[in-house]
Amino acid sequence: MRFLLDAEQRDFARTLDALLTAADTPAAARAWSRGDHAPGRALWTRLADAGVFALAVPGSFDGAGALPLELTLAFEALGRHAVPGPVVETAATAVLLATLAETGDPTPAKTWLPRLAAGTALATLRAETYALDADVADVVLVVAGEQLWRAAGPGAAVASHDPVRRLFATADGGELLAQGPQVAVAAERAREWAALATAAQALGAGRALLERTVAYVRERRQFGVAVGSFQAVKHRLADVLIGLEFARPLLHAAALSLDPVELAMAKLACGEAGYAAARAALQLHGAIGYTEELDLSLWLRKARPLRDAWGTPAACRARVLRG
Amino acid sequence: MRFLLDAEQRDFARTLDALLTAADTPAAARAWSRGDHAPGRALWTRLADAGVFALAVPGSFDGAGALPLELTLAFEALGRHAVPGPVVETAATAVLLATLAETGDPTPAKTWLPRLAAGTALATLRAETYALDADVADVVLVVAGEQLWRAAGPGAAVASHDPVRRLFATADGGELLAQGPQVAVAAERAREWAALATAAQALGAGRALLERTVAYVRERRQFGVAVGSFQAVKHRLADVLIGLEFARPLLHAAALSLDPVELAMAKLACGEAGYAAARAALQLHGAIGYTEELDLSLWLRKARPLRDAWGTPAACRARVLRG
Amino acid sequence: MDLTHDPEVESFRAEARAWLDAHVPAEPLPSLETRDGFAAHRAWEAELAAGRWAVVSWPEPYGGRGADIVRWLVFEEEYYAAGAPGRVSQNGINLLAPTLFDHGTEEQRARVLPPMARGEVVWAQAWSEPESGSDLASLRSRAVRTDGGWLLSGQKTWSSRAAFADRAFGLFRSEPGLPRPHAGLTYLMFDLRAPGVTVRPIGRLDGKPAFAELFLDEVFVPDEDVIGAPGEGWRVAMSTAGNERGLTLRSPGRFLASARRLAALWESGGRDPGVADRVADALTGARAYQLFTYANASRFAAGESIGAESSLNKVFWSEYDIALHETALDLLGGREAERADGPWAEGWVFALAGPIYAGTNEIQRDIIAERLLGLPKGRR
Amino acid sequence: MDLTHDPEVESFRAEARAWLDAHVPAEPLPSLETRDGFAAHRAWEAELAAGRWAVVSWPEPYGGRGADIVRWLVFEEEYYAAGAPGRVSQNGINLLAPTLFDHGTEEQRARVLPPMARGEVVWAQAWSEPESGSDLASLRSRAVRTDGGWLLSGQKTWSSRAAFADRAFGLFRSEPGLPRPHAGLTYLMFDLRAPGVTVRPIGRLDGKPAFAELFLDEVFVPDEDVIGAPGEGWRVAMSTAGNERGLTLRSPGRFLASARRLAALWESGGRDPGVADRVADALTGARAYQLFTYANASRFAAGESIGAESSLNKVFWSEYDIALHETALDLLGGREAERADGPWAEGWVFALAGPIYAGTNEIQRDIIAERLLGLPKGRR
Repeated sequence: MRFLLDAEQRDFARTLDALLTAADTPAAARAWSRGDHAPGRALWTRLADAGVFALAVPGSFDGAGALPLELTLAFEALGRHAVPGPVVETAATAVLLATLAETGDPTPAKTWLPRLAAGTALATLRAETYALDADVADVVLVVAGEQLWRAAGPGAAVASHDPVRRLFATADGGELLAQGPQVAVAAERAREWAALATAAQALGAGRALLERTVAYVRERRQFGVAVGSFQAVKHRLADVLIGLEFARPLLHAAALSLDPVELAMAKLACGEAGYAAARAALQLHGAIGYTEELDLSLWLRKARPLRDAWGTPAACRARVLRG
Repeated sequence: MRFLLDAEQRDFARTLDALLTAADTPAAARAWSRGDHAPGRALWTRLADAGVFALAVPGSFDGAGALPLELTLAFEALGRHAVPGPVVETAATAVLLATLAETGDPTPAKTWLPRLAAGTALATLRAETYALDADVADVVLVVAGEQLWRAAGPGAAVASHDPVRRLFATADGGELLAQGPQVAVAAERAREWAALATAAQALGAGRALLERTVAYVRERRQFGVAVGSFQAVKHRLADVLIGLEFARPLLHAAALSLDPVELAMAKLACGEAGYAAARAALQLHGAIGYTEELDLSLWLRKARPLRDAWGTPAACRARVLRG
Repeated sequence: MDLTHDPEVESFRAEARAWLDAHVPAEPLPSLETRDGFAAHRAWEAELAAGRWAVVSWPEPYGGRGADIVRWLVFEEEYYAAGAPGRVSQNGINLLAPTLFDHGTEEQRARVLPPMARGEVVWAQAWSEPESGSDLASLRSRAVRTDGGWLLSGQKTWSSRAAFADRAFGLFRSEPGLPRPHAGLTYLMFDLRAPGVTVRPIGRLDGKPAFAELFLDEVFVPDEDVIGAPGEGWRVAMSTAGNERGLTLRSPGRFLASARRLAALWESGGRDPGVADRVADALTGARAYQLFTYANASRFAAGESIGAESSLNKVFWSEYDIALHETALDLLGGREAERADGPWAEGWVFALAGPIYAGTNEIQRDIIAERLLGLPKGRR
Repeated sequence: MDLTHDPEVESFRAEARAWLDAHVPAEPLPSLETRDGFAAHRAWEAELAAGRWAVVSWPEPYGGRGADIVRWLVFEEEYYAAGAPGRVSQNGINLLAPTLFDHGTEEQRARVLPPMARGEVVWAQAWSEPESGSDLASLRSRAVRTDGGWLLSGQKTWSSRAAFADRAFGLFRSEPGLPRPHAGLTYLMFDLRAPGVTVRPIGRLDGKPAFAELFLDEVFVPDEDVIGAPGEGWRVAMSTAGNERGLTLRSPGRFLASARRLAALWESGGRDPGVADRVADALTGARAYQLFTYANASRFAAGESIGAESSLNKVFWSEYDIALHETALDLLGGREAERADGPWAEGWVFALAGPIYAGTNEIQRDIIAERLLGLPKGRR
């Protein structure tokens, strides 16, 4: 038992964090929300070069083999830096197609997995109501019961609280890629990986919100003192840290086991901790936090969607109780 | 619309409060928990002289007529001063017998109501699992469906978190006083008055806990300053005050309407506010609050039983939602 | 003690309800924080004024009905129960008008109030400055004496509605360098289209320009637009702020209506038992807030003044409003809850600002602890 | 990264489980905070020691098994899963023993530890004083030099277990008047039955004498019962307090077992959907706390020291424990929940003390904000 990241994993996380810190991700996110995907695409390529999208792809399809723990490290960094685009859905699509290849037709996997791993293709997946960024994705998959479709088009756009997250009501139909019970099985596995990756993003977003708020309250002065010297401010931020620090081990354990109950616990804890961080960040920034002016808004608007996407707290709690 | 106490009501509350402040009620409560009922009985007589127990008794039975608003004022004072004994149950018994007298046999009312109003008799009532202070009460009633019994004996004693509240598992049977649908109707009305009186007690207990904690944190010094100057302490006590101040209007409205939904709202809000006050009082007193040494413990131990007795928060919320 | 309204109040209620039933737009107006929506809401103010329902609490000569607080509360209950539009003129009606009634001149009231009531002139507030949020007294914007008036210079921010409004009011430092920061401030009204005024809209979290930054460069304001005595601005602003405003900032009618809508959403979704407690708490909280407000209104009508108690009010409604909207989003469920165009979306974003503005809840809790509980001042 | 235990650890677990299955009393012992219960728990400590399960983390010569933190955590998981009795010797084992290992002499270890492990000598802690709760450094009790030892005088309070315990340990001011309050304190062990010691039991909220006041009047303590150098007491006490203790103060095994019992109670009561969320949160929180502890144990085993992180630990478990027991009481329902003799009653009363002792949660949050987040010190 050694419940600690090894040196290689720590290096991977550090490298990715440095890459993203240097890459002005907030500008890419803002551009993405305006429909300008070029900076986001460029970022995507660099993440692929760093190996991010190979983490959900088996070696037989030019991937690194399924490495869920490394995936959580990568997606915590993506969340911390507010990287735009269907990152979760691309990983989930890779899992879906790889699983189908094990049990049946490997053609879609052969077609797409190498490109997803290489970052030359973006994928999105409509397993619930909406598909994220369906207008940008190179392949849009729709799971309908035991049928897997490649959608004909993105479908109607729907506004999200987070303009960087662009939702589309993609319709069933298009090209039928597979059908039968193995589709439901593969979709379930894809959902589990999506939950894991979204939990990691939520945790990363929570960290970014905490770090930026700590920096702000140390600088911001009212009544002649730093706002961060008020005990009510200190205690609220202490609670944010507690939420994040007790969520992370659940995330890592879920990555190690991929057990559905542990995945539900991780998604629940990371999602709630991220949203609690957003509530505190908004309150402690005051009016300026309530605007688009600060980059902070990129994470504030993301926190609640990440809490709910790929497993609402209610759904996660129900899963925990089913045992 | 004048949602304010009138001068007479304010005087009544003030007088009662002065009477109880002078009467060393904590000593009477401690004696009561040791099984020495003499000081409590004496207090009971003085409360009866002040008119407290006549407030649930019709004029036709030597009462003041049913005055629910005055009753809430009186019971808030009883709660604030931790008056021991089956005060709620005595009022509820009066309502039960008076209601039966309207619809059927007036004999039990004739026998007991004048004595209850005069404070010469204590009554208790087992409508749920246990009867409070059944060994002291002069009459112990048991409601079992459509049957009303005068119990043969108190039954087995059961320890309560609040040693001043002495529970007894009174058995069905004894002398059958009434049966038929009117018993269920009368019992329901008695439950409503019990909920109202218990809510008032909880609110009064919450006030006492807040007042004593404010006084303590103003005196107690750590790190060279008054504990009450720490913002975390201030904000926690501010939240206690908010809870109490928004519960009181619900209590008064419920007394005016006796509407079941409003009674449920009042019991819910007063019970939760009283318990929140106890949690804060304990935390902010620190270790000394965790002991029997301070009179504070009289209220700390009472707050949760009052929250749950005659309508748990869950039961109250369900009633609110039934509309 | 009595919660039943007098017959006159009930007939007032009936009259309001009848008029609202006949006039409230069937379709919700476009968002108040957009140019089209602003215009639509301005037109609605004119329609309200035509029915003499725009400013019920004002005296009749100014277009009101001389309604007391109870009538005002009753009108608000009917207004929100009817699902009527938000009030684009609320800054003027709730913040500026009470100040004019207390401290303005007859000439100012005659000139300013009627067009305000008709929505012809929509007012924005200009209190905050970049360095003066909670610490309002540290204002830096200047008012410099000049022939027949004052020249305003400096920067204001969080000026709600200013993106589309006509005029604004606020405090300016007319006597710099006095020992107490509260001294030497003057309360002025100015035109947002006057020379020297630059309005920079600021996007809210949901991207809508709900407020703006104001850059003022020697903006001339005639003496007639000073309220109260120069240098007395703080007293002028605060005397109104504390009192009735604490009651009128958020009327219980809003939350009663929201709680009913929440309960309906819960019913229509099959009464999810996992959310039942929060729905029950929303119904209970709305009723508690209504009764708390009626109790304060009665005290107010009885001549008592409401001071720090309004801080209890502020903390309660602002945190209640967020909890209610979060419950609604949870009821809508994950993906529907993410829709920014959903029925509860704008209400949630709006609610998130509650604990921040009109005195942060941290400041309000300090006030409660120090002024209502008597805990030591100073250290925070 | 790896959560699976080595085979040796699993066989250690199996051995512990087998022994506990064979020895844990079928009926719960009477409450630890009563005279009979204390005696029964003392006998249980002897039984544990006979099986060499009393002090698994100690070196073998002292009756332990030299178990590392992971084995200790595994033992605790099995211990509480088996429903074994509370540990009457925990003050000595968790607070005094680590100090003796770090700062004691070989003679002291040989003399003090074995009887502690066998429950023959039960230790009480004597840290707090009436005026020194959170502000521990302001201690006033004195240790005055005398022939061959020290004379202790003053008053200690909140001495848990002291009502029935044999000996106590604490800090005393041996060099009064030094500028820094932390300086001039000495760490001493003393006999609760020595001449000059008066023990006044203090009733806990539920009336049980869970702790006591100690009045000391020139109580003689020989030099051999001083731990570390005279005057160095603060450093001696704190060096152990911060570190491993943060992990061992409340073992995850307790909460895993409690959460399972809570879930069983919920199941047996028909899975009330209104409480489901809180049960799910209890299960999730217990697992989170276990994993958080394993992560810190791994860091500790890797040679890192755990400082202010233990404040995260303290706040989490203490508030978790209260929430868990409140949920249980709500599941029992109103009148059953009021029973002080109910299955969850004593656990609830015990949990209520969590946020108060071992550093109040207010202090812990200050530490988290200042030392882990780097927020400004001082003002509170």
